[in-house]
Amino acid sequence: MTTGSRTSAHTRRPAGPTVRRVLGILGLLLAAIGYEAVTRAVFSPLHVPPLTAIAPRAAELLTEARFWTATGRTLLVAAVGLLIALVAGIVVGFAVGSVPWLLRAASSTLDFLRPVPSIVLIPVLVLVLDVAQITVLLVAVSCFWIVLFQVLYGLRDVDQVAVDTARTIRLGRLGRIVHVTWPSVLPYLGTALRLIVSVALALAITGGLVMGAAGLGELIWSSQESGEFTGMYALVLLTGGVGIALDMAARLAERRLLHWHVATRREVAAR
Amino acid sequence: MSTDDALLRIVDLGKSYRARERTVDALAQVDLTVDDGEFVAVVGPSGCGKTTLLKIIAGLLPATTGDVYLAGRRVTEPPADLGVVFQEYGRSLFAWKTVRQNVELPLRSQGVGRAERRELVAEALDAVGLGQAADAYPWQLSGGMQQRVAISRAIAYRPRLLLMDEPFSAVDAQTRGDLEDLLARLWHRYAMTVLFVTHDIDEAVYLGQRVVVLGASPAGVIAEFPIDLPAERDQLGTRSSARFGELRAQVYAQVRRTPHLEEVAP
Amino acid sequence: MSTDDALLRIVDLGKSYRARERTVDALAQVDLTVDDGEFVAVVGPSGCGKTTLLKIIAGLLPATTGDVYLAGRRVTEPPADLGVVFQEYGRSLFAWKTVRQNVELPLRSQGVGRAERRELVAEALDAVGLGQAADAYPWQLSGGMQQRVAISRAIAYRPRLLLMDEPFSAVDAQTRGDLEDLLARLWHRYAMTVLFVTHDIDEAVYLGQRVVVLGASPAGVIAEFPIDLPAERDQLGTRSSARFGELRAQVYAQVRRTPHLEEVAP
Amino acid sequence: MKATVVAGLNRGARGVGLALGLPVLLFTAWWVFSADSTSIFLPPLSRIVEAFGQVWFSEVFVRDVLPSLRRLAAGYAAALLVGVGVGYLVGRWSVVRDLTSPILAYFRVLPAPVLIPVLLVAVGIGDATKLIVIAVGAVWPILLNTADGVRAVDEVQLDTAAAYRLRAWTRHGLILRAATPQVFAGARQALGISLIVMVVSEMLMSTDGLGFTVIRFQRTFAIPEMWSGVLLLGLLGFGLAKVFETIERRALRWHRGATGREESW
Amino acid sequence: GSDDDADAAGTDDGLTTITLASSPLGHLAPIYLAEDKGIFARHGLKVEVDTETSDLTSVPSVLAGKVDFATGDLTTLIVARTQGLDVKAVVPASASTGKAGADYGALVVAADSGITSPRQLEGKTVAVNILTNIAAAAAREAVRADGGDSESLKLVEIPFPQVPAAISEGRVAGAWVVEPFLSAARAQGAVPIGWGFTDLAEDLTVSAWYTSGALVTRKPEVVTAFRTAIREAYAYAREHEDEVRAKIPTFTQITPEVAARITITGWRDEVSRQAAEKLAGYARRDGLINTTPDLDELILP
Ligand SMILES: Nc1ncnc2c1ncn2[C@@H]1O[C@H](COP(=O)(O)OP(=O)(O)OP(=O)(O)O)[C@@H](O)[C@H]1O
Ligand SMILES: Nc1ncnc2c1ncn2[C@@H]1O[C@H](COP(=O)(O)OP(=O)(O)OP(=O)(O)O)[C@@H](O)[C@H]1O
Ligand SMILES: [Mg+2]
Ligand SMILES: [Mg+2]
Repeated sequence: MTTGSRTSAHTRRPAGPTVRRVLGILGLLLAAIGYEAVTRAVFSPLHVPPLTAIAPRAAELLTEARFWTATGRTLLVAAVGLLIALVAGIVVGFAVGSVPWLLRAASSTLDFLRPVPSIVLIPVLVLVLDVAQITVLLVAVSCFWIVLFQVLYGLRDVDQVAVDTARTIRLGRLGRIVHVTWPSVLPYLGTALRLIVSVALALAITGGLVMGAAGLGELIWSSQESGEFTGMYALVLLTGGVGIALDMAARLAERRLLHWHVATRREVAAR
Repeated sequence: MSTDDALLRIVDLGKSYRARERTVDALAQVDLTVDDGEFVAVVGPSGCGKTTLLKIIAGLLPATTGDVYLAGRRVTEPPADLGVVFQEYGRSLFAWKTVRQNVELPLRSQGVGRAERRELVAEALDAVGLGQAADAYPWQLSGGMQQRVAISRAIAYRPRLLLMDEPFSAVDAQTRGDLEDLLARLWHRYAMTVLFVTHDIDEAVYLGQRVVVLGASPAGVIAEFPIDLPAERDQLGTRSSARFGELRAQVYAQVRRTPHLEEVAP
Repeated sequence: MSTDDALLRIVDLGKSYRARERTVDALAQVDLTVDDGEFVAVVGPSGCGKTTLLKIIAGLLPATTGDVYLAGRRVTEPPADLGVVFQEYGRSLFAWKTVRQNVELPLRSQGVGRAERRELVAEALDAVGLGQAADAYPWQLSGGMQQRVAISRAIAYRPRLLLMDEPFSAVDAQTRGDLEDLLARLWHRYAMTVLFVTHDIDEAVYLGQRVVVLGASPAGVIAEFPIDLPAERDQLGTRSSARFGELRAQVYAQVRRTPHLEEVAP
Repeated sequence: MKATVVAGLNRGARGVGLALGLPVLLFTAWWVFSADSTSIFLPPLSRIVEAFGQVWFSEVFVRDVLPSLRRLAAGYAAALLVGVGVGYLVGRWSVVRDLTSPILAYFRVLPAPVLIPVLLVAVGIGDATKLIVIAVGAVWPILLNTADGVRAVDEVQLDTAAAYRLRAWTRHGLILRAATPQVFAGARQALGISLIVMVVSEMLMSTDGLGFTVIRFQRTFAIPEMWSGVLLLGLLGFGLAKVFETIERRALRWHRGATGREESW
Repeated sequence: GSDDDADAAGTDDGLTTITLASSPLGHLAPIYLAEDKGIFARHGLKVEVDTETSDLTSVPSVLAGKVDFATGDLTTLIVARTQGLDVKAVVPASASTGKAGADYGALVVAADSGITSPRQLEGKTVAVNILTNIAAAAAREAVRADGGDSESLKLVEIPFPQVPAAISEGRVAGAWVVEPFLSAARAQGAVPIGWGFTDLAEDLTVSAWYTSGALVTRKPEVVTAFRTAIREAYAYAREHEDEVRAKIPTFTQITPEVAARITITGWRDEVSRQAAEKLAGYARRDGLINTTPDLDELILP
């Protein structure tokens, strides 16, 4: 019998950061190959160009100033809208969610307003706002709902024993939020953050697509409108790249803020 | 309210939990008075309503009938200067705060200054043997250690009324003895009023000035035993004294009389 | 592997928890052998590594060094025919299932037929005094009741190896005695092997064929006491016997020698 | 005891009052402030309500609203299925998560209008495309919430399921069930989103549908009618939310209980 | 971009600044050329083009005075007018070339579809870019002019860029398409079979520059100056088509090669009244409007 020096992994062992990144790249590679195969096998390259055609064009775009200007504008619009939504969603969410009668009073109105598509109201909005502002509003409204509902659901997941503890040590309403409900809701907000980062980007682009607001969306629109499909797909590819970068940032933020959370600590701590 | 010595008056308290599947009358006609500075130990069969009683006293749960008065005021929300050690000690710790931060929190909300706070926390953690673990997070601790964090949080605070729900259930015998003595010392020194739920009858007799026995569900107070042991108690001496044995036997006999597991045969 | 009577062999086991803030060596060089059908009680100071040891034996946690062999096979995942009562009994119950469904769950997974299952569950619930609460949800129960549900789930299953982590910590003295006897009877009847972590040294001596004492962290086995009390034990007789007193004192003395709360003075 | 019943009735009445109070207030305000609006794009509410009656209490309801609701239901169901399924895989196995997270992030940022051309080529111009657009729009909140919910399942519960060697499917079921509070958060998000995406999906390649009709009103400057469509969408959203809540209330009762929120009196 | 209120403001150099809103499409080429050649300046105007706009936003923007002029297709303008929106068509922005067989918009089918004339599309699915604009009328008119039942077409909305794909993948039987997608579709094997623009009218106005009635009342001289300048620009463009082709790639993504190949839109000086009547008829039949519009109110004399 050998006295084992080090037992081998016998429960699922989460990957380290390097392995994780390699896996991510592997995933992208697989998707790329899949896409290439499908486009070649099924579609005409004129309609849906294969990656081998898109990638060089994308590389070209990366050297063009107008791409970076457009990306900058889109990111700015997305960021402003997202920040507004985050602040408003959190404030309203905590206000409404931690006062039971307020929640009951507001929920019917919220349910009513939630499905109103801002896109339908653009002709009305254009009376008072310019296109960039409307795009910010579009982003902000959509993200607001997401943040709001995640906060409301997060608040319902707060353990009553923790709340009771906070009450017995007589934390005020604000103290209770800061020390107890906010951290408890944070995991739900982490999910919200990853959702809204992509929603914000997608809607900032949609603003360009349907209203001609300057930025990536407008570039995509005009490529499309000019029959420049390779260019359009190259832009979409790069947009996705921006999305991946933002998601990585969001995941990093989540890992730091939620290091104490079960989900994170299972991944990080257990070695 | 009369202005006698009573800190806590529980009058005709009743509590029913109603749900679709089952309705439970947890408490019925509980009457209890606790003097200011008194140490009352509460024992009773599992599921009789001890936790329920404590939560109502703490103002965390509305009673179905009856009232609780603390210092003459009806309790409708958690009163000031209250310390609670919950039976679910694990869930009462904040996973996002370190042990130190957990213990510090009530002090912060009381506005205790930084330096004093640090000292109080260090003292309270040392007292429960967790000086080394101050920077750990609760989920990095063993069950017993978590429970000690909860105790430490409650005592760092030096509350006027301390409610403890089986606070030593997860620690070993030796530590338990040490913590009992710690609690007794603190109670003496800071003139706290303590309501202490335990399953250990020895412990109840060892610590309490009075032992209150709750009956089976719906629980009411079925017996009270004043404990006339000398104020200064110590683990070896007190526990081996004849009077301790007598009292212990009395309480035990009373507890035995209440119905428990109806049939214990697989 | 040698083919002696050993069901469980723990060889040079070590476990360190590593995290950014602190590294804890919980177990170091633990060697222990448990025979088939043996009842081993484990005691040790709070935070020494008992729970860690149990989790490693159950195949739920990887060891840092050393190995665990069950019936000659290295444990890398939870073995078959294992019953566990977790220290965190509350969290081990599934909140969306009734008490009955919780107890039934392992049986269903084992493919026990409907009728037999129902019988086993009813029996196991009655045994722990929860026959009435079968349709309640765990969160409608008191702490002690929840713990009894967890016990009932483990025994309904009639495992070959039963790991219990302070399983009676939340029940009252009377019920505790009843459950001790229930466990002893079941162990006799079904020839289970039991590893039983407790903080109650009396309980360890009363139940165990052997009491294993773990030292302070990083824990190793610092002493083992064979309990040579007669196989048939009963609460009054056994506990008042002279031999029981002796053994109890021996274990106590050993436990006392290990460091606990370093300084217990606020 | 009688007092409790009265209190209960009171509470019920107050509940209804609370639920209706704010909407009534807002509508009154809208009515009053828009009463003498001359702006074509902001017509008086009275005009909108009138248009509402004319437009939606007609065969339009059958011709346009019902097909939309069908697509919505199918798209939402697909989003639920895929979102919970993939979300479970992603949440449960870190390898899957690491492998897929960049690619999922990539697809998340693609706006529906970019997707539609590809679908047009790949799937065609039938209902299937709209259904896919709705599903793609609604799937992300479900997927991410499921994944995060599954990741956050209590360790002791996982250990219990593992120690008792529960059957694989039982175990998956338990973990998913434990994650339902957050899965429902995602499903609720998706409900609102799917309604909006339904409208967007009907902007293109449609010949009927609620979204189609509303967009058509918008493009033909039938502004009161357009607003009446917005109103209808709001009412639909409200109705669906109520249905959802009823289901959720039952499915998550245990959760309210376990977190100490189940009402007892 | 434009300032919030672009109400034909005066500038230091004595020029009046006007804001034009249009998506960056080929029909802007003469405007940019005219700007280069100083045509607008000669008429006392300084032009700012706001390309951050779309069909969704331009009408409200014009009515609210946020921009002075914008382009819109004639059907949309007719519908707007009928709904009581005070829009005035000033001058065509793009027009049919008037040459059947060589127009910039056509009804196309797949080469292997066996369909050779618009009539054969009866009862089939045909794509148009937007159901509520001139494209629908053009598609129907092509069928009607060929003696078919124009009502029997099943119109479905597919954006122009997707038309070549939709045709060659057989998702639709036919499609109404304009340049540069007409060329693209033909390059991919689609064939034009009908010329709805010329069927509607020889001098069809497809889209027009329009403004608000308010501006016409308040600054009639600016409107007139704008119209005159545009007509001058068109005259120049007619003479210098190569310059137009060279201009297009500078503000669109259309490559110079494609720009050199495609059919350029026609430029006309007058908004076609006759075409407008036809379009109004289609708009009514398609249920876009339910009263007869007053075209005199719409078309600025
Ligand atoms: N949230 C609840 N919903 C319904 N019933 C409940 C709830 N909480 C407690 N009960 C019931 O009330 C009774 C008393 O419970 P309680 O927790 O007060 O007992 P306890 O004396 O603290 O028991 P233990 O010693 O086991 O902790 C039990 O029968 C329990 O089932
Ligand atoms: N997840 C974890 N991360 C880091 N450290 C841990 C973790 N779990 C346990 N420990 C540490 O390992 C040591 C042993 O813990 P364990 O839970 O095994 O103790 P125990 O003997 O069961 O104690 P108790 O009697 O209090 O339950 C403790 O010092 C604890 O802080
Ligand atoms: Mg209790
Ligand atoms: Mg333990």
